[in-house]
Parts: sequence; C-alpha cells; structure tokens
Amino acid sequence: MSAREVVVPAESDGTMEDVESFRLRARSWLADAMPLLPEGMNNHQLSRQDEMGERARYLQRILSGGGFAGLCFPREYGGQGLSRAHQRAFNQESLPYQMPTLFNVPTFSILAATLIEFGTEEQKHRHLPAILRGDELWVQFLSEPSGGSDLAGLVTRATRDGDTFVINGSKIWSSGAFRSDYAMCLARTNSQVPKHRGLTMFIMKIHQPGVEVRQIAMVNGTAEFCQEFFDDVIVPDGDVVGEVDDGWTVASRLLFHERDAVGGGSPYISGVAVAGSGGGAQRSDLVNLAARMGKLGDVRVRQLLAEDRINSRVQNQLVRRISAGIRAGALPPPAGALPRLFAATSTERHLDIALDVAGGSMAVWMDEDSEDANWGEAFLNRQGGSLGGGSSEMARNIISERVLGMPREPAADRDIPFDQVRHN
Amino acid sequence: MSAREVVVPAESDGTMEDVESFRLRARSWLADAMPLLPEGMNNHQLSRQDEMGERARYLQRILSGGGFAGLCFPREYGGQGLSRAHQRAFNQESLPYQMPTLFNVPTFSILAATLIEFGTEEQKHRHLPAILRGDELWVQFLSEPSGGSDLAGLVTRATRDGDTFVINGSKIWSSGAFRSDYAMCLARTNSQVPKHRGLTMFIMKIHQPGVEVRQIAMVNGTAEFCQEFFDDVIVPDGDVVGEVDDGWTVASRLLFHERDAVGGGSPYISGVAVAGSGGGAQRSDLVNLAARMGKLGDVRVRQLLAEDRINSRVQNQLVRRISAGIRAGALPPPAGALPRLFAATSTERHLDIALDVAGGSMAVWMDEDSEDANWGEAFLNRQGGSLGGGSSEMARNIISERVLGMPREPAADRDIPFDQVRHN
Amino acid sequence: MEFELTEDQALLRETTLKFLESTCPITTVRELADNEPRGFDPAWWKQAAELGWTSMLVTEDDGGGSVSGHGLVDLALVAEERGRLVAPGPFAPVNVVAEALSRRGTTGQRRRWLPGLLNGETVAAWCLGAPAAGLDHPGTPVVARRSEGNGLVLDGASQPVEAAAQSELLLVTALGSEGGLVQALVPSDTPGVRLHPARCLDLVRRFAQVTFEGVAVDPEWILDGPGTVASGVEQQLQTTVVLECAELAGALDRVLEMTVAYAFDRYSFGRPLASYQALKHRFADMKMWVEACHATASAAAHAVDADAADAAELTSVAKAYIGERGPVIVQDCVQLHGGIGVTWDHDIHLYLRRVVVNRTQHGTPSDHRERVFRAMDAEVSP
Amino acid sequence: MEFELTEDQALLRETTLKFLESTCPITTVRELADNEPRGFDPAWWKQAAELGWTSMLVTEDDGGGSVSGHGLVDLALVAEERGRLVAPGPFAPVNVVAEALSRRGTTGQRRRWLPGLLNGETVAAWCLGAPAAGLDHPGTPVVARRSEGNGLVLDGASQPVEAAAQSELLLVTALGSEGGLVQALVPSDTPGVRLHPARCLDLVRRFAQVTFEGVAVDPEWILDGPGTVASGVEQQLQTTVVLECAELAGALDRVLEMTVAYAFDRYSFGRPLASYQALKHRFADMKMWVEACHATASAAAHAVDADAADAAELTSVAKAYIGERGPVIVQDCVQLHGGIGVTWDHDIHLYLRRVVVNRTQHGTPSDHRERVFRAMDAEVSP
Repeated sequence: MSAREVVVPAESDGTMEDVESFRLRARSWLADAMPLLPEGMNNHQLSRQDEMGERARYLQRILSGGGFAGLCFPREYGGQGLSRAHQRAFNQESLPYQMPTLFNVPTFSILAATLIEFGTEEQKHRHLPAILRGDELWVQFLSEPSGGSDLAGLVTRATRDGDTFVINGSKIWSSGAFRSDYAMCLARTNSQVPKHRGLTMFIMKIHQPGVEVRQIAMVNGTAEFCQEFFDDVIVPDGDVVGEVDDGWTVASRLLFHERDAVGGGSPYISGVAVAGSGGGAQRSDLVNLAARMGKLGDVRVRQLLAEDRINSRVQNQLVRRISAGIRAGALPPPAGALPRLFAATSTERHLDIALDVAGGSMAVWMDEDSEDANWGEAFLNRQGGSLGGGSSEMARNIISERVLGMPREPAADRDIPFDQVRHN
Repeated sequence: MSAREVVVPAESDGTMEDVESFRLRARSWLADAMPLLPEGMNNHQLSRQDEMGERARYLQRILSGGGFAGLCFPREYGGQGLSRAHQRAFNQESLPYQMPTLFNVPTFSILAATLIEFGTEEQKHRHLPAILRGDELWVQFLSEPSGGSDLAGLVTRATRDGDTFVINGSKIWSSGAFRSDYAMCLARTNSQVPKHRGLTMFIMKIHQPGVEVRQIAMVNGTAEFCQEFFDDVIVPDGDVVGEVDDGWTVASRLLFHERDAVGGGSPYISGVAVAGSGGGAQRSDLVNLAARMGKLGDVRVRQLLAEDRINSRVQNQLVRRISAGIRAGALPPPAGALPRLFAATSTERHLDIALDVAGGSMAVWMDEDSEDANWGEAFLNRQGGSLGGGSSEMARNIISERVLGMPREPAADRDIPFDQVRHN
Repeated sequence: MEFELTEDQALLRETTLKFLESTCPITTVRELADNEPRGFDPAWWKQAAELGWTSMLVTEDDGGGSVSGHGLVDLALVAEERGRLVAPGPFAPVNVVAEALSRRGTTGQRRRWLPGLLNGETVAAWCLGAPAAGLDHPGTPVVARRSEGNGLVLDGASQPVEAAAQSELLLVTALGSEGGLVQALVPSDTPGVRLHPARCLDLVRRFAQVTFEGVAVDPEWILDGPGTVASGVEQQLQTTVVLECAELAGALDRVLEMTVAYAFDRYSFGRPLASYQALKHRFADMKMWVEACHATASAAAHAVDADAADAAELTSVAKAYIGERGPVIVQDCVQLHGGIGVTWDHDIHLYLRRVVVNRTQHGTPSDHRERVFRAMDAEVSP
Repeated sequence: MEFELTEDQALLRETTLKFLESTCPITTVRELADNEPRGFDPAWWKQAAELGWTSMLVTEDDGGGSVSGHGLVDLALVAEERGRLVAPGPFAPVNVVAEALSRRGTTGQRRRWLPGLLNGETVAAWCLGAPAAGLDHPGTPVVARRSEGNGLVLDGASQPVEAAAQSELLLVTALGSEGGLVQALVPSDTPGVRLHPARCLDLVRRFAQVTFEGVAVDPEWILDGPGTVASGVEQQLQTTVVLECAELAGALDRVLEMTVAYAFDRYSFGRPLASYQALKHRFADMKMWVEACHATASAAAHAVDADAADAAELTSVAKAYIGERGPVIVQDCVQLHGGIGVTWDHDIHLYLRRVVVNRTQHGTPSDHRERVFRAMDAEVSP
C-alpha cells in the first residue's frame, strides 16, 4: 500500500457536515438543479446514447457548480473532503436524477485515484479540479496488441530526448479513448533490466499530433474499445507519474483501484448507473425469453432457468462471503479472483442456456424480433466477460498460486533483461 | 520397434495349414474336448468366479493337449506358429465354449509377448511352453506406491551381489498377483544416472521368501489388485530380461503390448471373454434403470439416456477413425490416447447420468434391489476408468505434446542423476 | 466455515471439532461401520446431546436454546464440523422432530417426548410418507383415515427413512384420506408399525422402510392442525436441507483440503503435483465451488433461521447447487489422488458416500431446481 | 477430413479446396456479407455447379453422378471444405431438392426443374412448413387442402427458410388437411406466395419466412404419394443434417487449427501459450472433440448414403453431438485468442456464426437427442 494513499473516512468525523443535514441539503439541491431521468430509463442506458460524453460533461459541470462534485476527493484539489457516508447518502438521493456516471469508471475511481496517490502537486492541481469540473475524461493506456495477460511484457517505448520523452508503439482495449482527453500510459523506458523494472507511467494528452485513436468494431456491433498508435508522441518529463522506471508500482496500484471499482469498493463513485443492480437482481431476461418461446411448461427448460437463477443467487452469496473473508483477514486479498471467476463462468452458462432456450431463433429471426438479435449478439460476445479485467485463466493462476499457495508457473522472463526475452 | 519382434502373419502364407480346414478341425475338436458355457454366462463372468485361476489352468491344459494352445506363438516355444487368421477363426469357433480367457491379459498378450522379444533362449524355453501348458500365470510389477504417472521414477532397488541381484521395495496395482506365478519386475540398478537409464527388468518368481503379496480392497468391494513388498528378494542374474540398466527399453515395449492388448490388436488373445462386446454394444443398463424407476416418460431423463447412447456410438466411431488415421499414417501412434480419453470421460458421464436417473435409490436401497447396490458401487469407483492404463491427465499430455506437438512439460528430473531428484 | 462468527459461535465450533476429533475420529467411524448395527454409540450420542446437539432448535421454555439465539445458524456450524469428520448419529432426524414438537406440539406432546430427545436418551425420525413440498415421491404413500374417536388410522409404506430403526418415535407425514397432509407422532413399537432395514452407501447411517398396517393414532398424538400442517412440513424440509447442506459444505471443504495437501506432498517427474498448471486450474475451480457451497449453505441457514420470505427458495438454491457440485468435486479429488483414491483404506470414499447420500435425500438437485423455478415463477407471474 | 479416401475422392477434395481458396477466400465472404443482398454471386454458383456441387445426389440418368458412386459421401467432402472456408451459396437447399426430385419426382417434374438446378441457373429451397420428423416446430403450420381438380391449396406460414428469397422453386412440406404430410413443388412466383426476409447470424446466408394464402398447386406438381411422403421427408432431413454436420466438422477443424497455430505463435511471460499445461489440456480435449465430430459426421454420411437401417439414428447422433460440442469448442477458441477473438476484424466470429446457425437449424441437439431416444427405445422395447 502506498504511503501517499488517501484514506477516505467511512463515516463523518465530526469536523465535517453532519450526514443527515448533508442529505437534506443534497436532496433539495438535486430537485432544483438536476434533470430527472426519463421514465423507464437508467443512467447506464443514457450514457450509452451519450457517445462523445457531452451530456456527462454537462451534468458534471452542474454538480461542480453546486458544490457536489468529488465528495470524497480532497478539498485542495477541488473535491469536498467528505466521507463515504456522505457519498452513500448522496447516491441514494440522486437515484431519480440524471447523473454523469460516465465519469465514475475509469476517470474518477481509477485514474484520479491513482493520480492522487502518485501525482506531483503540480500534476494534481493541473488535472484534478479540471476532472471534477467535467472538463477532462481520462482513460488508461496499458494493454498492448502483443500483450495479452502479460501486461508487464509491453513493448511501447518511451525514449528520453532532453527534457521530454518520445513515445512510439501501440495500446489497445482502452474504453472510450476517442471521447477522452487524457490517458495514463505505461511505456518501456529501459529494456536492459527485467521487464517490471524498466517501465514508466506517463500522463498523455490524447488529442495531439502523433496519437491516432481507432475504435474497434466488436462482434456484437459496439465500438467502445479503442486501439491507439503512437508515432513520435512528445511527452514532457513533467508528465511522468511516479518515478522513471518505477511505473510498475504505479500500474499495480492502478490495477488495485480497477478491481476496487469493479467490486464496488471505490469511494469516488458518484451516482448509480443501474438502480437495483447487484443483490437480488432478477435476471428475468431468460424467463422472458422462455415465455416468448412458449417453453415455461417444458420441464427441461424449467431446470435450465432455475440453474441460471441459482447461479445468480450463489454468485451474490459468494461475493458477500469472500468480501467478509477478506475483511476478516481469513482470506488473502487475491481471493477477490474467486467471485470474478464465478461471474465469468456463470455469464457463459447464462448465454449457453439462452442458446438452448432460444433454439433456432437465436440464429435466424424475423426482423421485428429485435430481442432475438440481441441474444445472438450477446452469444457471439460470450467470452467478453471472461476476458475483460484479466482473463479467467489469470484468475485461476491467482487462485491457485496466491490463495492456495501453489508454486508459480515457471516464467521464461523472470529476472532476465527484457531485451533478451522472446515476445510477440 | 525391436529387432527381436516376432511378426505374426495376418494371413496363412501357404506353408501353413489352410485356414478353413483348420477351422473345421478346431470346430470338431472343440465340440469333443471343451466344456460348453453355462446358459446365459460368458467367459468374463466365469473367470470372475475363478479367483485362483484353477479353472483357467485346467482349460488351458486341455487346449495345450489338443494342440490348440498359443496358435500365433512360435513352434519352438510350444506354440503352433499359425497366423492371425487362424486365431480369428478359432476365436469364432470357440464362442459357445468355456475358454481360459484369464490367460489372455496380461500373461499371453503382454508378458509372453515381451519375453519373446527380449528373453534369452534359455528364458524362453523355460517359460513359454509352461505358460502355454497352463502352468504359469504372469503379472507385471511396474507401478509403485510412490510413483503415480511417473513410472520411470520408481524407487525399488536391485543391488548386485555376486551372480544375483537383491531386490527391496514395493510394487502396486498388479492385477491378480496372488494367484500368479511369475512377474516381470522393473527395478532400479543405478541411481547415479538419469532415471530412465538406471532401470533393469527381471523375471521374478512370486511365491518365494521375501515376497509378500497383499490384495487391495477397493471401494467397490473387489480385491483383484495387489501390492507386493520385497524384502531382500534374491533374483539370479540369469533372470534379467534384456540388458542391465536398459530395462526402460523392455518396459516401453511391454507398455506397447499393453496398449495393443487393450485396443484389441494383439495376436496372442485366444477366446472371447464377452461375446458381442465392443462395436454396437447397447449399454441398455441405463435404460433398464430408468425403466425400473418409471422414468422413461420423463423428457429430461430421455435426454440423458440419449446422451449416453450418443457417447457410446461416437466412441466407437472415434475408435474406428483414429485406427484408420494411424494405419494411413495421417495420425501419429500416440493418437491412440484420443479414444482412451474419450472412453474415460464417457464412462464418467455414464455414471453421472446413472446418479441422476437413480436419484435416492443409488444412495439408499432396500436389500432386494441388488442392482441399486451395483450402481452405487460403480459410482464410487467412477474414476477407475480414468486412472487405469495411464490417467486421463497423461492422455491429455500425450495428445497435446505428441499429437499436437506442443512443448513438453518442464521436468525437474530430466537428464539429472536419479539420486539428485526429489521424489516421494 | 463462516467468516463472521460471534465469540460464542467460534467457541461452539471449536468445542464441536475437539469433541469429534477426540471421541469420533475416522478410525472410530470405520469401527462403527463394521461393528455397530445402529451406526452410532448411544452413550456417545448422549455426550453430544450434552454439548447441545439436540437442543438448539428448541425454545428455552422447552429446555433448549443456542449460543447466538440463532438456533439453526448455530446448529449448522455443528453440522459443518460433522461433515468434516463424516460423523455418525441421528443428527438431522432428531433435531427436525424436536423442532417440530417445540414449535407446534401440544404441552402434552412436548412433555412426553422433548426431555428424552434433548438429553439424547430418545431418538426420533421424520417419516416423510407422502408426496409433499414438491419433491419426487415414487411409490405408494402412507394414507391417514379419520378413526371414530377422531384419531387416525395409518396405512401404507414410506420410502427408506433415516434412523427409523433406531428411533422410539416417528413423526409421520401422511396423506389425509380426504386430501391434504396429516402429521402424527407414532411410537415405533405401536402395533402395525413394521421396519424393513434398507442399505445405505454411507457406512454409518441406517435407513429403514416403515410400513403401517391399520396403525391407530390417538387424537392427542396428532401434530399440526390442517392450518399449520403444510407450513410445518415445509419447515421440517427446510431445516433438514439446511443441515444436509452444512454437512456437505464441511465434507467438501475437508476433501479439498486433504487433496491440496496431497498435491503439495506428492512428487511426479521431480515436481510436486501442485506445480502442474492443468491441476492448479482444476484446484482453482474447486476452491471456487467449495467457497460457493459454503456461501449458499450459510445463506440458507440464515434465511430459514430468520423465517425470511425467500427461505424456501434459498434452501433449494443451496441444495441444488451443492448437491450438483458435491460429487463433481469429490470425484475430481479422487482422480487427483490416483489409484489410492479408489481403495478401501483411503478415507476419501467415506466422504464420497456421505456426499452422494446427502445429495439425494430430501430432494435431488433436479427436484430442488424445480422448486426454485416455482419460487421464481411465483415472483415473476404477478 | 476422412482418412481413407479413394484417389478420386482425394482429388475432389483438393479441387474443392482450391476452388474455394481462389474464388471465395474469407475476404470475399466478408465482401459478400456487406454488398451482396443474395449472400452469394450467381455466376460463382454456376461455376460451383460445374464442379459437381449440385449433381452428386442426382442419378446419372438425370444428369448427375459422383466420383465414388457414393454421392452423399462425396458431397459431404465438399461440405466439409465449405465449412473450412465458411463458404456462401444455397448448398444444402439445392441439393436436398435436387435429390428429392431425382429420387421421387415424375418425369415431368424432373425435366422441368433438374437441368436448371444441376447447372446452377436455378435455386431451390426446402420449405419445411409442418411439424415433422420429431423436430420442434413452433407456430402455425402450412396446411394443404385438396382442391376440386385433385390439386392442393396451401395456407399458412413457414418458419424462416434458407435461400427461399433466392429460389425460383420451393419444395413445400405441408400438413394435409386430413392428416399426414403432403409435399408440393411451388414456384416462388405463384400467386399467394409471399416472402418475408428474416435476419440470420451467419453473414452470408439468407432466410425468409414464406406465407401461403390460397396458393393453388396443380396435381402435376405434387411430389410423393401418401405412401412415400413420410420417408421422403425423413430422407430430406437426413441429407440436410449430414451436410450440416460435415460443414460443422470442417468449420470446427479449421477453428482449432487456427487456434493451435495462434498458441504456438503467441508468447506470454516469455513462453508460447502452447507451453502452458492448463491450455495444453484444453487443446487435448478440443482435439478429441473435433476428431469425434469428424468421426460421427462421416459415419452419418456413410449410413445415409447406404440407406442403412440405423441411418436415422446416426444422423441424429451426429447432429446432437456436433451441435452440442460445436459452440463449446469455438467459444473456447475465442477465449484462447483473448480480446482479439471478439473483434469484428478477426475471422473467428464468422465460424462461430456458422456453427450456431448449423447447430440450430433442422433440429437442435435436444430435438435430435429425443430422436435418438426414440430410435433406441424402438430397439429396446420389443
């Protein structure tokens, strides 16, 4: 854990505004200032229509103007310096309203969180207030086309040239880079040392000469992920985050914040994308599908629908158990890979059950049945969930090695200078 | 392939008795000399009642007296020197009769076959005629309690003492050693060389001082497998098979004969244990179970029964395809691991389906329902098929490494003197 | 094991484990299997009762109580440790009957039977003799006719019932001759009651089929009126399933633990089995499943203990999930042990037996999936 | 691929592969998907017809024939290569209709339609408009009433039919208004026939629902009398399924091949993916499944070609097995490719699309398992 880490208090510590009075103030301000959600829509759906993030920026600007941006961010960087309890109260009060949830992940919860810990004072003052004003969306440039699970084996180079670095290479799987302003970009500054010891993290302005952003068309028709190409991109050395050649420390912490955000533990998440998600979510999409197919009376289909329901229930039970175990110190933190793997396998099973229930109509459907098209496209993208956020294979490595303590895989690149290692 | 290998002709070569006249002679002799099978029983069931092999020895003696023992064995060692076609004809004619099929595996098809290739003339004249007379049952002493899949990592020691060897250690999973007379026993004669290069194969008399044979009780109530303990067992050096320290060559060939026997390719198999087995076997045991449970109308159960039937059909189709592929040179011989693995997985699935169909009656049953007891015991022994004859894990290694050509697993003991390797 | 226990619960768990390890290690379980027709030692059962094994689902007024006030949660902790040592004894049957008596019995019924159940002198069994609670019930049910004195006359044959032959008291669930269910307390020496021993894959559990031929039940021994009988039977089922699931979770945890230890100890090709990635990944899956089994067993215990609205669904979720995964996990652990795993002398088959029995009693996974579907459908339909 | 081919068959296979590689590589398939409403180029289809793609199931008298005399076995070799390149074109529909005409059509019917089908000028489709052959058939069937002149009048709506909108001729299987099935040859421009385009996950296959409103069929265009119609429909189904399975086997083989190659090429932590045992073991399973798919597809082709007694069972065995395994294999291959495997630009999704479509058309795996059960039951019952 980094010494620079900001510890956000869970509860109000007495020097802050009382949570309940804050709640009332927020309630009244929200009613005055924020637009209501359209009937039957949630913020997740709204942000899917907000391709360039214009609506999110507009909403964040309102929050900022009202003094409700960055509740748990330090005051010195434009935040409100409040506790998790305040954020929780605000999130509850905000349920009926449009909220700029697009900023939550990765901008607030991953990149701003990392910048708070590793940024220089100059960097923090330059970017955090701008982020909280809605002026900057951020993304992470970590994975590479040649990389896969081996993040530290990346080959994008940053070569020092006076008081700048010149970056060449390519990054991939950044989410929404085309609409974003800044990235944290991990690049290799030294190839003569083992792979983890020659990396540096940079702040990179995205829309500048030498950076090309391409949206990646996915099998399910979306194009949210991007690939970036760097051709002699100039980055001043004032934009190094942390120490030169010590970027792995920054990246590890960034990845921690990513897991924390995905697991619902980040204090920087403001507003709720999908109300009622998690917990007792009904996943009735499969029941609806079976009903539409007239198969609710088929004992075999009923078994499959129940199996899916059971997986969903057990998944939530497992999340709670593992969180409790980590909190109690009975499980090591890498045990977080257990629910991650469970979620991936039960999503796969969910789609396999859909394929069985839908039968032919997942493959061939009449134009009007757009739901069938959705199922087909979801099935094509079945592995999405087992690949995003570290593959299921990596989760199994983590569980066996860091939860069960089994020997690590022999790695051909351990303690060997990077330029002597075979890579893609 | 060893230079000493006996090539048994597939068809009569003209110098032998004509197959059809041989068939008629065999038919008439069998009718005179051999006892008929009891109504509704096969030779496999009979030999399960023949715990000490007395019946098999008696029957083999009759064959031997009639000149029908060892049809494909060389004449000089007491065989008849005939072709596979003669053996096939004889097997067909023998279907109604009691036959000493207990001798087929491992005595004839594995150990006699290995002895023919590697034995000295003295050894062959001493043992092969006795085997064919029904005087000697043989087993293999290869696996060890500490061994698992790593056969060559065995630790039973054979120490030279003048013109004898003194053997100490233990062997396991020999089938029926308690009723057998001789074993081929693989032991370590040199620990200062890598593991494969310090092994020697011995002929070992089983019932002698220093050899203790214990039957192993299995979860399903059988006690066919044995463990042996060697306490200063003396073996004369005239009982070394092949060269000292070159036992791995002999063992590899022995394992080849084992696969050949299991796959139905051995010319030394005489008589048929279960008529009509293989090919279109019906596996109607599950259908019977479902019928007894009154579940043949349950669509879910019908699906399971069909799945089992499909696995059984596809398994036979796969055996034929892989054999053809190996014959045609389109697949390497290790591709034989494919049907081996398929059989193991479909047996597992067969028993899982039984568990589902049987429901509570696989766990608790009234005394009279002995079939339920059989299912329960079969389920307890579910992994038997995935462990015998090399585990499923070894099959997957073989397929990935020797069929798909993927890199071999790093072995901590490769090219390292055995005494410097960690073992159990 | 649950991660968030009160101090008292942690102590209960520890006491239970020590008691089992000292009085009933697996060597003792094997001896009972060979030499004890009852499957357990009655004196030992009384010791267990002193530790509270039979009183946690009984109110304090009736002489029961538990350390946290959440009787079923506490009892599930005991069940889990029992699973870890494949312990013997009529654990679920006695507790289910005691709970039913304490919750819904008349004063006379409670006075007559509870003291013996609580101190371990008396054994009781729940004889589910009719199709109920959405479980598959092949065969002919036990039917209850009204007799002249407003008592009952029972006729029919039950499925095999755990501990029936060791019990003085049978709680019989029968089909009323005018429909609905009926529950009655029947001493097993009542004329017309006959026991037919069954065989069980588990070496220390005893089952018997119970047949009833004109068995007369006095009105005072009828448990439940028509208004409570259905919910009573459902309650008994939920309690039984919670205990079965907790025992399963404990057994699976122990099997995985011993197999992981084996993988570290066992060397093949100069490396421990635990270093082979193909095995490591299977262990990772198994660890995930076992943790999920714990999670769902515990959620079911809490829900039933709290009489939660979704208690029926959550017990069936747990039973379906654990029942399905259980044999898969144990069989893969057998496979990882190699040939030794299918020998009589290795303990793993004792666990496999327990797991198969618990999987199939009181509803197979597919029975419970159907129950889950119905709960879900009821929720979705309106 | 089959291991035991005659020289002529090996040549056929090679010619097919070369033809596909040169005229229709995957880049072309992608262009057709984007720019060709029909999904295939009619001129290219005529070239394919010249290579025999449409004539192997037709007798020599009718102008057909195949290299080995085992038409369906030869055609399955073509189908397999088509699967390897996810080729376009109305392959199964045309062949099934041509075979039905050649086997059971009148002289007039054969003269009218076969020449065009054989030379690739005409496209035909089989419109299975009624519940038949044990397959699930949701929705309302097409019903055939006898008309006054002993012809038929068709009313109703089919399920989506492959190539219907590209066909001049529809072979319609309808439910006779007095029970049983009826088959008729209906030109698609017949008044009352309407086509409603459907969407398909496969990018180069086109389906359309066909509706019939009082469509009059002249007696001369009725195919099959009551005595042959059921076996005729069964024959059409078997042929279709054999071709679907062969195509699936080819597609799966190619997907595994490209994924194995990727595993050798791709380095992670300084080692090729192919060196990771957890992946090696998954590849071993996949290799086994793919070989099993080949084995069962081939067995089905031989059985149907030989009119074997178990042809119905073996086609359903093949379809159930491959249909079930197919998506599992391709999805695991996607997973092994990492993120690139779910991008539009990677070819693997073209295979996944083809596999999902072939899996679900003409009976899902569960439909075919039910058919297998019935075949088995018929065998066991007497």
